[in-house]
Amino acid sequence: MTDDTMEPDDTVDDSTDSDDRQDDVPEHWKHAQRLADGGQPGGQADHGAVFEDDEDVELDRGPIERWAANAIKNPERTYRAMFYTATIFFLLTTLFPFYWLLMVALTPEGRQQDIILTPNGFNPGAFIEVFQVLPFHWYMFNSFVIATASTIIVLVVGSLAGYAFGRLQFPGKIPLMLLVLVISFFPPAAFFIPLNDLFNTSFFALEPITGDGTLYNTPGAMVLPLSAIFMPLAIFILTTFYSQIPDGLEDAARVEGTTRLGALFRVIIPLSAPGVATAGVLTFIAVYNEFFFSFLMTDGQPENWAPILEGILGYQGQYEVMYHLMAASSIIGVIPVAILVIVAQEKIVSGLTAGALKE
Amino acid sequence: MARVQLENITKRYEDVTAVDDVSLEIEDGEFVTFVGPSGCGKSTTMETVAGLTKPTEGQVYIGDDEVTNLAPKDRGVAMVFQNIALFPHMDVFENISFGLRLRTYDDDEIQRRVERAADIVQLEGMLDRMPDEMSGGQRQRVAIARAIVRNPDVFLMDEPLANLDAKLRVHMRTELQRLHRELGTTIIYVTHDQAEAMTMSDRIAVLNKGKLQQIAPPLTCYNEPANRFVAGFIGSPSMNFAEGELVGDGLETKHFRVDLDPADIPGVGMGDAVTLGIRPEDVHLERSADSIPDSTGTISARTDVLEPMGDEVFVYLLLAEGIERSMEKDPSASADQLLMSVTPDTEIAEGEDVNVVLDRSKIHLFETATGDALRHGLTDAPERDSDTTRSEADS
Amino acid sequence: MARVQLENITKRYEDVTAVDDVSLEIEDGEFVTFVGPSGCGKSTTMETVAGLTKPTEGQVYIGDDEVTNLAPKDRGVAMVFQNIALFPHMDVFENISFGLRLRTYDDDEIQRRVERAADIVQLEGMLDRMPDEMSGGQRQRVAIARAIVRNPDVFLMDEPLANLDAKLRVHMRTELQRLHRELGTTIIYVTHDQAEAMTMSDRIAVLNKGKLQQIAPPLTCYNEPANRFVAGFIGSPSMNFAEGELVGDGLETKHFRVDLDPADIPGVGMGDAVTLGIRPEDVHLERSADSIPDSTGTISARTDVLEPMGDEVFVYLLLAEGIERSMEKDPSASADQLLMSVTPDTEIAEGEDVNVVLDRSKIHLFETATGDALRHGLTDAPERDSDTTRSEADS
Amino acid sequence: LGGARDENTIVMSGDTDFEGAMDGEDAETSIQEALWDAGLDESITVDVQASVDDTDQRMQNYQSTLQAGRSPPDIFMMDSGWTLPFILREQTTSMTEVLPDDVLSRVENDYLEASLETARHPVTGDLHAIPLFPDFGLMQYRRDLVEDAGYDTSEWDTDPPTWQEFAEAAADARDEAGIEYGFTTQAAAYEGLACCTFNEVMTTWGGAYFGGTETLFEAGDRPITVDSEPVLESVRMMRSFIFGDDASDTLDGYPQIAPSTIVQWTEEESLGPFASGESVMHRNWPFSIMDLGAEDEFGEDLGVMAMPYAISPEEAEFEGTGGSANALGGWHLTLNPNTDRTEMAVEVLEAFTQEEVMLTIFELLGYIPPEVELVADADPDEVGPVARYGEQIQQAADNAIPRPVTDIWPEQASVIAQEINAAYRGAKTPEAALGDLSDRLERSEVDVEGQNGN
Amino acid sequence: MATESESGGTDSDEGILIGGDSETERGRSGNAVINWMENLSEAAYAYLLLIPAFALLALIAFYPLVMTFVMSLREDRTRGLEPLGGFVGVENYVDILTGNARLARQFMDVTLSTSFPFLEFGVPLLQQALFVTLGFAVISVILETVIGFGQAYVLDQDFRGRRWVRVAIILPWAVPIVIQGMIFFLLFQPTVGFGSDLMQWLGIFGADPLADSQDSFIIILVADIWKSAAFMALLILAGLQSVDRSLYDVARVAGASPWQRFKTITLPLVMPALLVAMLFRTMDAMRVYGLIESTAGCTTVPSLTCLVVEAMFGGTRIYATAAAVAFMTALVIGLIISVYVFFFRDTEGGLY
Ligand SMILES: Nc1ncnc2c1ncn2[C@@H]1O[C@H](COP(=O)(O)OP(=O)(O)OP(=O)(O)O)[C@@H](O)[C@H]1O
Ligand SMILES: Nc1ncnc2c1ncn2[C@@H]1O[C@H](COP(=O)(O)OP(=O)(O)OP(=O)(O)O)[C@@H](O)[C@H]1O
Ligand SMILES: [Mg+2]
Ligand SMILES: [Mg+2]
Repeated sequence: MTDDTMEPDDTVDDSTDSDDRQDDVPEHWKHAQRLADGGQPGGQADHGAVFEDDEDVELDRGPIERWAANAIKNPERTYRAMFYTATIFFLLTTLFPFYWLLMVALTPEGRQQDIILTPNGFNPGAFIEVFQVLPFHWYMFNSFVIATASTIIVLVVGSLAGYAFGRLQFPGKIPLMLLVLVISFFPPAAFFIPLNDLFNTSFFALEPITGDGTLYNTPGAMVLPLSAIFMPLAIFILTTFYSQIPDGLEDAARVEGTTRLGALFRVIIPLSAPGVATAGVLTFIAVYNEFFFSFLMTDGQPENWAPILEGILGYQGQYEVMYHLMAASSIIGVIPVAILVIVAQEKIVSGLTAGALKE
Repeated sequence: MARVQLENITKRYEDVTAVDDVSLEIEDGEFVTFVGPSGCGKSTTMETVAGLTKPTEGQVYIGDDEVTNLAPKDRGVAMVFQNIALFPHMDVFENISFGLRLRTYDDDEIQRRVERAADIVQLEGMLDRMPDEMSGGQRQRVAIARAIVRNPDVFLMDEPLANLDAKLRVHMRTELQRLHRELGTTIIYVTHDQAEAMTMSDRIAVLNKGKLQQIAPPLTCYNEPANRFVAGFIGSPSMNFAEGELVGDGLETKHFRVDLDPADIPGVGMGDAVTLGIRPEDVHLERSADSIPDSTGTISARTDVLEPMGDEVFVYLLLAEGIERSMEKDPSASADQLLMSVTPDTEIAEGEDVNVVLDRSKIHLFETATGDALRHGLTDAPERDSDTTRSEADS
Repeated sequence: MARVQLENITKRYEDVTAVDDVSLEIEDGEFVTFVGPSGCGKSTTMETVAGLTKPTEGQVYIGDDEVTNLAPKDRGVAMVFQNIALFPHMDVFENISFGLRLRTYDDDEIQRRVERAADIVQLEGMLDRMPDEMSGGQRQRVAIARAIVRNPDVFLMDEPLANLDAKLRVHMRTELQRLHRELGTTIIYVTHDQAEAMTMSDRIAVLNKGKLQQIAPPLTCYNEPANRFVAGFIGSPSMNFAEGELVGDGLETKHFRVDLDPADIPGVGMGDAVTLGIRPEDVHLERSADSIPDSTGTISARTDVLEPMGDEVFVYLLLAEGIERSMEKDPSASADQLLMSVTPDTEIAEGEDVNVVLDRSKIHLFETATGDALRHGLTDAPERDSDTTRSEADS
Repeated sequence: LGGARDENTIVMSGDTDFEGAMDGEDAETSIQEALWDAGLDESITVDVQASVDDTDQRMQNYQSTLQAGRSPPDIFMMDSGWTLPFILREQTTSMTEVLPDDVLSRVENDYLEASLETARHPVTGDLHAIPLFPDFGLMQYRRDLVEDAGYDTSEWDTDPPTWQEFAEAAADARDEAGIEYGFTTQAAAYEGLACCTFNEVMTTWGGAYFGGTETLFEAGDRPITVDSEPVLESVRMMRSFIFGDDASDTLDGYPQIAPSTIVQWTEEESLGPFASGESVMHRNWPFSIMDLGAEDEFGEDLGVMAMPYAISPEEAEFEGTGGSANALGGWHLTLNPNTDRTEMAVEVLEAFTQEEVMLTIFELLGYIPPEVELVADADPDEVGPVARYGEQIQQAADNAIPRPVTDIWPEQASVIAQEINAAYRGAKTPEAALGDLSDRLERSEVDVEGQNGN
Repeated sequence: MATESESGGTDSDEGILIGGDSETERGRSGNAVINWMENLSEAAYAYLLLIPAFALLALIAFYPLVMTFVMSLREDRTRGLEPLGGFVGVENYVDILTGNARLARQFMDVTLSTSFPFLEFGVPLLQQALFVTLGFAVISVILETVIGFGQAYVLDQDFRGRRWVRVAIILPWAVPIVIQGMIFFLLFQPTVGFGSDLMQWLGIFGADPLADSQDSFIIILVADIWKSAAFMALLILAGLQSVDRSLYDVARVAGASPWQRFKTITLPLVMPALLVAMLFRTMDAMRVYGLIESTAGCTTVPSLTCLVVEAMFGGTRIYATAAAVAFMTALVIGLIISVYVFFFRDTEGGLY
């Protein structure tokens, strides 16, 4: 990273100023240590050191006051301290449930009692058992395919719409946007009955593809409704980000010889990388984990494209729940998404180092 | 390779008319520079040619085709944008080759062309930098390279050299002229730099408030400005103006009078308000005015500020005593001020009382009310609409 | 109201050294202009002063305090950015008043100041426009207004006038000077415009490749450049250079020789390579050279291109017969070319054989190997390190 | 993408265990094999497809399948608790019409009557489902701990104690053993509370939702008796179990034995403490016997009995109540009316009515045969610990109390669960809760009155 | 591709400086479809781009909604093959609003009275779906926005290891709802997790949080915030990333403190993304269901979607009521969205 692409006073690995800081921090430390020892300067030499120290006026202050005084004098350090505190807080709060989930997974079956910070027993076998009890990898694969397909559809179709909404002026724009938004007003169940009928109706045209001509038990039965349901979010996200790209860049692309669509795909989308990646990740994850349609649009068989949810729920018996397997399977199930996030994050976060939107 | 014609182009934004009924024709292979005050509509006019802005009214022709509604990509134009508009997500090579990669050039060809273009703009060795790792001038050079790497019919360049230092600017100027000559491309150019406008253009189009004021070869604009606006705008420092009134045998301004025969000046008569214009270099110290064949009577003044520029010195003259020393260096702004330019070895000091004369052959007269030019030079009969081309105009 | 001092400032990016060990001191209230080729580190140096870039090495002082690690907001600086960087979500008024609104000014005061600033940059009536509704020059003026509306100790201006037309530029120049005088603010200025640099600055700092070449009053840089780089960089069109060798009683270049006593020139001896520099306006036609007290011997040449600029004409002279007509207009680039500047009324034509002389008092000598200046003017004893200030320098 | 299925395959929708047992570990002991042995055409294979085992989710799944008129599956495995709504919605095939008479009469005569009742069309009386297995709520306990506390449990196998005795034993055994709980059961606000755990307690107190057992399966015109005294008493008893008899709305003499968290427990959570030895008594379904009765768990120390009671049948105000009562659960097989393989599917169903098949299922999965008598005949070695408790199971079967399942039972069940749970927790007084419940049940009954005979 | 233009005459043997070819780019290039698209007016082009999205939405969303709406106007039939009876107009809606629907928990249970405060609640607010849902939406969205902003701000910084911190913060969003529910269900299951003990020790919770509406409400809030703050963070982060960094330079030189930079630059420039995030979070929160179902259950914390799902899949087939509740839910959400539109109508780039 280069220095001028970040804000030095908010960042932490700016080597130059941290070096400077190290020069004066130890002085304060000496103070603090002396005070901790009872505040008695221990000997002549030390005494001299105190007087040499131009901050000796602070000797009679408490550590907090001193910290506050330092904070005022050196706000960067305060920001940094706040930054670290916040980061650690967020890390703890987001990761703790995962840690706990791991503990649940490691606890042998039937002993899920009083799990606090350590598992009750240790049974890493759950992570293997997951695959023995059910073909969990198959469910994962199905979900992956469905999520990928939906994400592609949503991003492509949503990009076109987002471009129109975000960058073009036309009559009826606001009503049409609201119409898109209206979809998200309804609980998914509101779509279900007509769609269930529709997807179980046999269409002649589909016969060569799906065998019996219905979409049930095919990825289509999930990809279509899920694309439609997550489309409004994607359209709004993309609209927002596309509208922020300066006209000049699109103009430049068009003069260089792209078509209007070409400018969208070559300039606007890459420049909106954070937004597009975010829309993609949000859609992917949402579809990957979607509950309602995934559950009702297949018969739950992995060979019939049942998604990961069916897999996880498969560890839930009528009266007994294999919590350790559910926990293990969800940890495993989260991994692809985590990988996706890692891959996409460079785009999400730093696709464009210095802020994309300069002209 | 293409003539560009604008027919009654008007572009209105909500409450601003950016371009107001502009018609002009640019010949195939011609180099035309748009100049005018900031906000006068130069960029907007260019965008109309590029197809980025649809004119509210009027038609655009490139070559023999009407292109008013044609997409920019099909107009065969390349453009350097005033705001530079590099693609921030591409490195220099990708930025420059963007237009080529959209077409089916093979990689070697692209490589070759990009390298050549980078060479012209002196960006060798920076091809893998990202735009945000470059200085302002370097970015601007990338933008120029991006335009010249293609082979368009028409180049549109909106202040392409604004961020470059004088030396590089001269170099780029030469390169652009060479390109122009070799490719025969029509070039429309916007600049604020008088030297650029004067040296590069076949013709200069002067715009003001969205309206075309004059389109003519540079020296014509300089020597025979169509109106007071052009006279004041072209030339730096700008022309001195003195408003006056036609009297029996001359023009009477606040501080001096010039003899002339009102009958020589068509369209106005006795008592009409007429403005006199004289460029700083045509104001001479009386003591060194022997080389001027025909000069006006003496005007006495006191020197105010001296502004040495290296190769010349600007002398601000105060025409009336007792007025406060005005610091406004825009001579057209004050009737009591006269700007004179002298060579650096002239002996003159601040606060000195001097006598100056004007070179009659270089006096311009404008109708005060409309600003239209009435006459250029009081010596011979006026020779308006001269079509002298650049290389001959100095004879 | 604050002195600015840079001490051994170095700024390295991954593989580029943008600023290389620059030390300089700018007095309280001084107006210093940074000039140099594109990419030489001007903006980076400014950013170091502003606190936007932490120098890799070195210290920055403003007033009496070391501010190297101080946040920009605490340095009391205002800056006009080269890339303009207006806030897109604020209208002109909000953009200009941004810095004021951060502090506790009352609304009337803000209103008053903004109006004053808008007035200075001639943006009255545009206060409610959004940045994307403005032309390039208008945006730049907003950026200037945003800086001048505050009352900082130090102004940093990175090419603030690049997008303005000549006339407005002159106006802004005056306004900035007035501000400078009235507020006594220290100003650091970057420009590519020689006229700006010459007229506005107390001193000019010439940078090249991140290194400070010379910091001196404008005319000192012009008349007594510290080295060949400065000599070639300052002045437009730039100085002619001719490489030669010291012989017994003179300097012998490829096409002519100049008499001199090598003993007059400290540090070099017989047979050393020395470069002669002469500005275009110091090359004269022999026939009109009577006014020059001390000129060199006649040099015969043929005129190549004539470039009329309005108030002067550039004449490109070819010094040797038979060489191909070079179109390179950068006279320092070719040893066979000499650029001369004459007044427009000089009678000269393209392709004419002429005899020219050089003004000996204006000849500069540089050590070819290092580029360091050896002597300025061959007439009197060299008067180096002259400290003549601007207003007296032209005597 | 989905391909056409094999011509001779009958697809059954079932649970995961059933799916595993259908093909078996080795061919000898699979249900498939048993079906063939029982006379099913060898060319017909049965494919069990399990997706989720949670009963509510399975119901949703079947509902959308049947709503869309889809097949396969050809045969559904339906919870006896919600088969009836499907029957009323004509989403099942009448067994009376498709089964051969001999099979039909065998079923009608030999199967547990309480189970059959939940498989009949309430209006026509036709059989619309074949019970696969019944399930009974059973009281399981640590015989060792209770004995240690000085109680004689030998009687309990055949003659369950009263609630008071039970509670005292639980409390004493708990204190004696120094463990956490005396009794764990399910009292979360879910279907299981309405259908089963509360239903049991209420019935053993002589209470009823709808005035006795006659009117269980016909909504509309029937008395609502949830706010009657026996019902109130049963709620108070449960509150005593939770809070001790010093708290308000409790019964004197009934000690605190159950943790208050039972109000958020279902089967899984309540089983945990018992399985880990932290509870003396535990109410659950027979499935838990399989695990807990194993030698490496509690083995012979696991006692099982029918529900304790408070009031004898004779004293009970409502017909069919009082005495020990065990909630009836279990699953049925129904035939998808949309299938185009009715004949083959009927053959499969027929095979399921054969005793060998029932026994095989019992052996493999511990599912109690719908002809409960067979439990006694089973070989304990093959069947495992459940067989030890044949007597108690038989007794439970005799006292089985089905839930009043009708087309509106699901909505009534959640209302019941809510109000009872609220009363247990003390969020409402028992009177208020049961009064509200009575009102709300009334309203729902009225809603369907018009639809009768539809 | 480019067509040969009329030769310009000047591209003669002098050699073309840059290109080797004399082809020019002017004139229509590309195929007919592209040219047709290029020359559409802006509005026509916009409509063209909207066709795919609206085609998909029409088939998969609008068509079902119309069908469902028609459903809501008919009578419920719990018996027989046909799930719906005759048209009853708005009767189902009236039942819902008057607390007479055949639902375990009511949409709302409010009657007007003559005495102050003129409203009487039949059952506690937390047992009325409308208020539970509104309360949930308002509290969760506010907290998620604040926390999400905090997270995004952290993620926007440049520090060593930020890649992993990013993944960590985003990860909760990747957890399936059932698992999210399971985690918090188990955490607050007194025998398994320590959540209840902790909260009781803090004096926040009663004895059996998962059976208590208020405690469960808090659990669900916490669970939702844990997961969905990441959603906000992700979107806000994208917004932050799109801000031109040089604007911060300007602000810093102009003397803005970090807080002022945030207020005057970050916030307004991120506002469009933030609004989208809040808008969709609000709508999502208003439709909360899965989380409730997998922790405390719809009985304890009834939400609007709980009612829809229970009516549709609860076993008793009351599709018309389900449809009516769905439309009422949509109506409520629509009203809230209008509040957004109203308050943020002036925000640039917001709702346009
Ligand atoms: N972020 C960066 N990463 C790498 N190199 C950089 C970066 N920023 C600037 N540079 C390089 O540092 C050098 C000095 O840049 P600077 O912007 O100071 O030049 P400048 O003198 O302002 O030039 P100009 O007149 O063109 O604006 C240039 O060569 C530039 O390419
Ligand atoms: N989108 C817009 N909305 C409203 N007014 C606009 C818009 N774009 C430009 N204008 C106005 O139109 C006028 C002409 O703008 P244009 O950019 O053509 O000026 P210009 O001649 O290029 O000026 P400059 O030399 O400053 O770049 C200006 O007054 C400008 O404010
Ligand atoms: Mg412009
Ligand atoms: Mg710069």
